[in-house]
Amino acid sequence: MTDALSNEDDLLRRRKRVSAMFGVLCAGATALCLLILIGLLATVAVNAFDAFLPEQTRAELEGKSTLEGLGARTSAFFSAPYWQRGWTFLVEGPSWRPEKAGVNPAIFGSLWLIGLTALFSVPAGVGAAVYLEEYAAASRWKQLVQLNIANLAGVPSIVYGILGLGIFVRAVTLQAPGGDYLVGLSLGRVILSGALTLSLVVLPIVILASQEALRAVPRSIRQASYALGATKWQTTWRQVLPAALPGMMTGVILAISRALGEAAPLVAVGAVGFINYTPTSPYSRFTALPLQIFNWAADPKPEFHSLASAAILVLLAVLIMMNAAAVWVRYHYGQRIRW
Amino acid sequence: RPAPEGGSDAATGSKSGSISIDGSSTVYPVSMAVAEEFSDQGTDAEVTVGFSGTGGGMKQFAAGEIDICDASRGMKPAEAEKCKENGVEFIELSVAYDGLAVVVNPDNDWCDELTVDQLKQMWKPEDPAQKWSDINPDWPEEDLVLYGPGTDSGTFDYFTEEIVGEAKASRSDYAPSEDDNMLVTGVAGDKNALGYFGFAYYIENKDKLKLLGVDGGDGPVKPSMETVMDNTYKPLARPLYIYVNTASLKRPEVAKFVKFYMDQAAKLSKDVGYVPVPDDVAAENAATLEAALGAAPAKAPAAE
Amino acid sequence: MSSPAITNEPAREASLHSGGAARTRALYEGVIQWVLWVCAGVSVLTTLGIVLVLMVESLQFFREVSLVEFLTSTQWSPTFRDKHYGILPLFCGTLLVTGGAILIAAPIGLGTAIYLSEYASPGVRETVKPLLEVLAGIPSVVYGVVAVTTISPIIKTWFGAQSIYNAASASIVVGFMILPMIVSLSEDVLRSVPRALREAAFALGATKFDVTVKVIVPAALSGIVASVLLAVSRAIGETMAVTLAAGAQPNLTLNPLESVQTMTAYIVQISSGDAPSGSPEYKAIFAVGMTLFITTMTLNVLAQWIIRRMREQYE
Amino acid sequence: MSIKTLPAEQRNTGLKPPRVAQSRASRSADELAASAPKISVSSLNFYYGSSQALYDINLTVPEHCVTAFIGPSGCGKSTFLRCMNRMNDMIEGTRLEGDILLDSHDINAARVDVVSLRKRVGMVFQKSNPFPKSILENVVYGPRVAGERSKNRLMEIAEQCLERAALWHEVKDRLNDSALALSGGQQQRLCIARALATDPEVLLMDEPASALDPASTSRIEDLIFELKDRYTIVIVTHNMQQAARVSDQTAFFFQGELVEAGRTNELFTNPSKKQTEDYITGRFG
Amino acid sequence: MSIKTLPAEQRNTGLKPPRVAQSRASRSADELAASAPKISVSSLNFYYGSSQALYDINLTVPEHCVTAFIGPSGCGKSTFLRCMNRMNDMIEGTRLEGDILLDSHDINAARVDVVSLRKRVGMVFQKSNPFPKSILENVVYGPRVAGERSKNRLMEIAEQCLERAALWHEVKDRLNDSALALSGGQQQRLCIARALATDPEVLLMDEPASALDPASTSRIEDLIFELKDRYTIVIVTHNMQQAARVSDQTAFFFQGELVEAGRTNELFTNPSKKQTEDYITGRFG
Ligand SMILES: Nc1ncnc2c1ncn2[C@@H]1O[C@H](COP(=O)(O)OP(=O)(O)OP(=O)(O)O)[C@@H](O)[C@H]1O
Ligand SMILES: Nc1ncnc2c1ncn2[C@@H]1O[C@H](COP(=O)(O)OP(=O)(O)OP(=O)(O)O)[C@@H](O)[C@H]1O
Ligand SMILES: [Mg+2]
Ligand SMILES: [Mg+2]
Ligand SMILES: O=P([O-])([O-])[O-]
Repeated sequence: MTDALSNEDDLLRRRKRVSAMFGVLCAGATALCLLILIGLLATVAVNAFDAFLPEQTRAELEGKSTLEGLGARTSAFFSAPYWQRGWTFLVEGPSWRPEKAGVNPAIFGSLWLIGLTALFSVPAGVGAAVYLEEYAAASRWKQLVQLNIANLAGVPSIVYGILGLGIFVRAVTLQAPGGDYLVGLSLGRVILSGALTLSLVVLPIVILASQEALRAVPRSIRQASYALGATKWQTTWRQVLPAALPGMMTGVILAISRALGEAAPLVAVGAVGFINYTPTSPYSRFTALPLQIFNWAADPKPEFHSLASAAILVLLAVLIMMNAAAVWVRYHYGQRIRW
Repeated sequence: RPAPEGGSDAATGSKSGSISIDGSSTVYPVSMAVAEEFSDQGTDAEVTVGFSGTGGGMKQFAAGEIDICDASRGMKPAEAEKCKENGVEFIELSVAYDGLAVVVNPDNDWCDELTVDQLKQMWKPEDPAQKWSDINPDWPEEDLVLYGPGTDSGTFDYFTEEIVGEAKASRSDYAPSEDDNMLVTGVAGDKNALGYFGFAYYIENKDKLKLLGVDGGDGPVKPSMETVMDNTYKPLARPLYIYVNTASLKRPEVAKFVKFYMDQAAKLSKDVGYVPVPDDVAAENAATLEAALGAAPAKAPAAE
Repeated sequence: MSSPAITNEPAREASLHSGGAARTRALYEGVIQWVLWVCAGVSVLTTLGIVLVLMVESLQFFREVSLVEFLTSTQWSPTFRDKHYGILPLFCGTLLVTGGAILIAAPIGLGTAIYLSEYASPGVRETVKPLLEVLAGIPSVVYGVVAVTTISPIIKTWFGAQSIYNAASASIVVGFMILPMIVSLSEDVLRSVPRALREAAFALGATKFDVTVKVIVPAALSGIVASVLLAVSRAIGETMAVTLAAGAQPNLTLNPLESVQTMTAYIVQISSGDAPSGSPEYKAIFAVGMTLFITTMTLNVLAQWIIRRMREQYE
Repeated sequence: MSIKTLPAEQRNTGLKPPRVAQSRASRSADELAASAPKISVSSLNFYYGSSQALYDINLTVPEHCVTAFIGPSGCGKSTFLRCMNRMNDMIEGTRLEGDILLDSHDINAARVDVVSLRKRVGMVFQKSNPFPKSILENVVYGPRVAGERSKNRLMEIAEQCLERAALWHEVKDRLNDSALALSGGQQQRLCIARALATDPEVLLMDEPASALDPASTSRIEDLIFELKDRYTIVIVTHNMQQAARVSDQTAFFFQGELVEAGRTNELFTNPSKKQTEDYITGRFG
Repeated sequence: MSIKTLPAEQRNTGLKPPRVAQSRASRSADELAASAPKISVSSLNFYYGSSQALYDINLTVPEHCVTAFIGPSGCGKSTFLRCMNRMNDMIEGTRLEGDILLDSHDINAARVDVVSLRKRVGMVFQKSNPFPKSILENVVYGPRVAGERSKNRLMEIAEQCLERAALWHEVKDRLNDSALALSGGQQQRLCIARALATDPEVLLMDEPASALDPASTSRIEDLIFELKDRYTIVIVTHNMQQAARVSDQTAFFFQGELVEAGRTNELFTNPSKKQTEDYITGRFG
């Protein structure tokens, strides 16, 4: 028998090499992901940097290479005008003058949208997932619903936009034998319509992620609860849902991210580009950050391209703040449960 | 059936103290600039400007959901029909011209101008030129790499109409993009490339592109504010329009806004990179508007 | 020994099914079940709505264009004068972009998920995962621009792509975009595999590779497949990045270096473009949408069948 | 090895003489016969999918008695136990034939409320399955879902039940720690405490002492004795001495069949079936 | 209740007289002393986060002997066992001080490869943990990851190990069924078979017979006896008779401390510490 723990046969050495290589590959994949992220963020940040440069610095930079301009940029960065412009960017509305344009209505529009979207889609999504995983008996019907949901995830968001236009913004008249029926909410081109439409877009993500999280809860936990005289709902509410919470949070995070970055369906349900007031209720007309970004990015003027990058940073900041809460929940609960 | 759509009309479009504009993304910058200046004048009206495309805007306009529709082309008969069906009456005002620039890579040292016919050879659907040398034997025998806007844009329609002679008649083996900045990137990155897009995109990327003169029969002319305005840059300058619902026009804030639009259009369209309409067109606009405003109050009861 | 736990109990229910308490409880549970059922019903209603919208309009489309042409013609040019309505080029475009994106994102995403769940320390995991989720929130126009300005030139010089718009660069950026979906969801399911299973495998002298590949991943398979499916769906549904990166030229090709148009890109192009509603090219978006819907449905049926066959349920 | 011959009894009586002397009396034959049947099972067949796990079981579980199930591993004890509170409902593809009456009500009838049933018929599982929550949360879960709100009352219940399950002094300082950080035996006792807290009429215990040391085992056995005046208890055990010590009635299962059931004393001293005899004397397999 | 006084020994010897007569000889004191130390532990302290679970443990596990760990529930037996193949590495926040030498190599040294270590030091867990795969897959998992490809060889190993774990005849017709559809005791035996299949030098068994009926228990004990000529075995058990029957050396743990370790015969007949005596005679707690 072998005497030293490090003395090993060839096969074992090979297996360990495979394992080590596998670890390196996985770590490499992670590094690659991070690299992509950093690359993207850096690109955006660098582009955004020029957004707030004062007129005169801009003029100075004309025709200089990046390196030459570094000094001027740095000094501009540490001067008050740069930050004043940064502030006006946050509190002003859109403008055709790049030095004046801001994202205030877009920020509020987006906040309203994702707030309401989360409000609609999370309970509905988790509810549907609970129904499918805990309540519905295995049946054709369940299979059908399941298939349905997986399918919905693949429907392009613009189609939801068309649907939202039909049933939330307007209403469709259905001709039936007993008379004509008006199907839809006729809400008009308002935030609420947008949020409802986005809710439909992200619902499959919430449902599917929640289902997986529920499935991962060991059956013995449910058995233990039932055996203690808990009802189905008590078992679900007190044991299964808390245990599945971290996984569900992932779904919620991804859903919010998606809702925040989505533009196409919003255009369809009537989001606008310019709005001269800050939306104050779900019944306001609205614009949203991604729309602003798209529009600026497509503008001929390069100054607007920097503004688009700055708006992306704002969007990411909003996203990160929204995610922080969810991440905290996931971390907090994820820590405690190690089956 | 218009009934439900009319219902939403009440919810948004006709709300007192609000003006809603939607439609062409090409006209959007002008309308937005006007709206912004208008707001800065101190008004309570809530103004919104969207950019869901000329087609999308027309759909809403015909349904009476918006007050003003931006358009990068004239209204189509089918759309006019829809308006009529829904009892939407309107006036058409042309607010600016968009010169289409034909550009090549700055490294292209053989080509400085093209005739309409040569352009047609390049872009026609049947048997188009494949090499630069197919156009002019003196030019290099290099692939002709073409860039153009998305095939569902007003620019595409206009270009094909003027160059090939029929809207949407175009070769299809070119690289289309929905974002004109991408076209700039494309032409700027390929020596053998040629592309066309809005003049404003050329202005902002002068150093990366080479502008070609177009010979519409009276010798080659390069697009510029002047050549477009005095109508010497032919035929690639297209008019941009706004359509105003006459029923909306009876609302004071809309009337005020449209008047303001006409006053400011010249200055602001220039600022955002388009060309102001010539004086005679401006006068025509004024007359149309005047007539509509005069008629509006009388028409009002009928429209409701 | 008297027990307070017992003496304070209310009178026991006489039989198993009578008694007010049980009835109230059953009612309460019933209401909850009903509410949950409604939640699940929302998705069904949505589908119904979508199918209805797509059906009604595509029926009109097919009144003008024959189904045979739609399915067999190799040209898609509704926005040109010479109109052809062959879905194949768009279908191929979607296939190319989505397939490529998955080929890129699935291995990288899974590798990352495995690294985070099996190798990384909790600190690393809890930092990296939310960071990567930021990728999901970057609006797709950014990806589109990056594709055209950064990735395309590389592909052009290395692989000799003709156009700066090509399916490959679209695949790559869409791949990046769906990474967080695969990483986050897979990592969750990997980590919820009970520790006892890991211990069992390690105690048998398995290497981390053996444990991961032969125990953890199979046990988490259904969740992993679900995450990949969700990512595929996102890739299929993604539009803006694709329109910018792949161009908007419907080519019947499986060469990733060529420019293509996807089904969704066409839908966006038309629905935010110039075409007046009622024109055949406008109605075509519904036929395309229908095709897309049927395609994803087929894919999903297939995937569910696979999951059912391969699933390992712990406990 | 002297320990080998140290009889189990001796150890136990040595432990707590007074208690044992008072309560360690199993029911007499008369008492057993007089006991009302709490659960009666007739012609029970049970299937996992296509494979049958129980064959035509007929058994009466008398009230206020301890019934022990013994038999070789895999013979169907757990399966049978799980039938009695319909836990097998949760396993897909199972099928049950025959009747199980609790206080003469069929528990498998359509309109039976399983929640009430399981409240009345508690269970301790073979593999301990604590919730991934704190120790305290685990114990008070039953009362809590039954509607108990008062913090004091819950604490009281927790202390009492943990005390009875012989776990209190080990965990009293760490009630808020995760139950998953307990040792195997501690988890098992926690699960017993948790079941006690719901105060069921019938308590099904699947090898409640399998992971326990003799002292804890003995405490659990004492508990069973203590409880049987008020509860009806069914216990699965592999330890025949334990069956002999705690139960009034013993049922011997073999390959899915109930070979023999009867008063514990009789079954052990005078089994009527050859199989039983072989099993209890170890001349088996 | 006559059974109560039926000594466990008697049952067992009754079962398979020839085998027992041959092999059921525990090592003599001399033999034990002569055995090379397979594992030596010195000054071991172990912490779960801030709470210490093991205090200054010093113990030698002699080669080709069976060492039994006994002690009340929660005293640290499993924790100690898990230290010996570094299973505790997997629990976050644990910390170990002191040395554990396997064949005089420190297993906690930086360059030690845990895979090789665990291959050499196999383990059967307290709570059975079969993979959610088929029975066959479970058993052959170890050999398979170790590189064994041949189907025949794997089948052979599976049969042999299942046979030894006394499970073969129960599962031979359903080798491709899920291991999770086995009864509790069957799962436990499956886990034993699975551990045997990797053919380790040291086998750590945490209550391998807790869910087993006497017959299976006895088969497992036979197995342990049979194995000890080739392996070194450490077994945690709550059953003192079992410890006495199978082990050569016994270690008694109490509240995280190793109170006493020594030749099994001696420890049981003549414990040197009061605590040990109290525990083994049941005068404890
Ligand atoms: N993961 C853990 N985290 C924190 N404390 C733990 C953990 N596992 C065990 N403990 C504690 O460490 C002590 C020793 O536990 P261990 O599992 O070693 O006991 P044991 O002797 O095996 O008991 P048993 O016979 O009940 O299995 C116990 O007090 C237990 O509560
Ligand atoms: N979920 C299941 N699916 C299919 N067969 C099962 C399932 N659970 C148990 N069985 C089988 O049914 C039979 C009876 O199992 P059961 O768990 O009732 O045994 P048991 O008497 O409790 O044994 P043990 O003492 O080992 O726990 C066994 O052959 C077992 O393999
Ligand atoms: Mg069992
Ligand atoms: Mg233990
Ligand atoms: O948005 P357009 O209609 O001008 O292309």
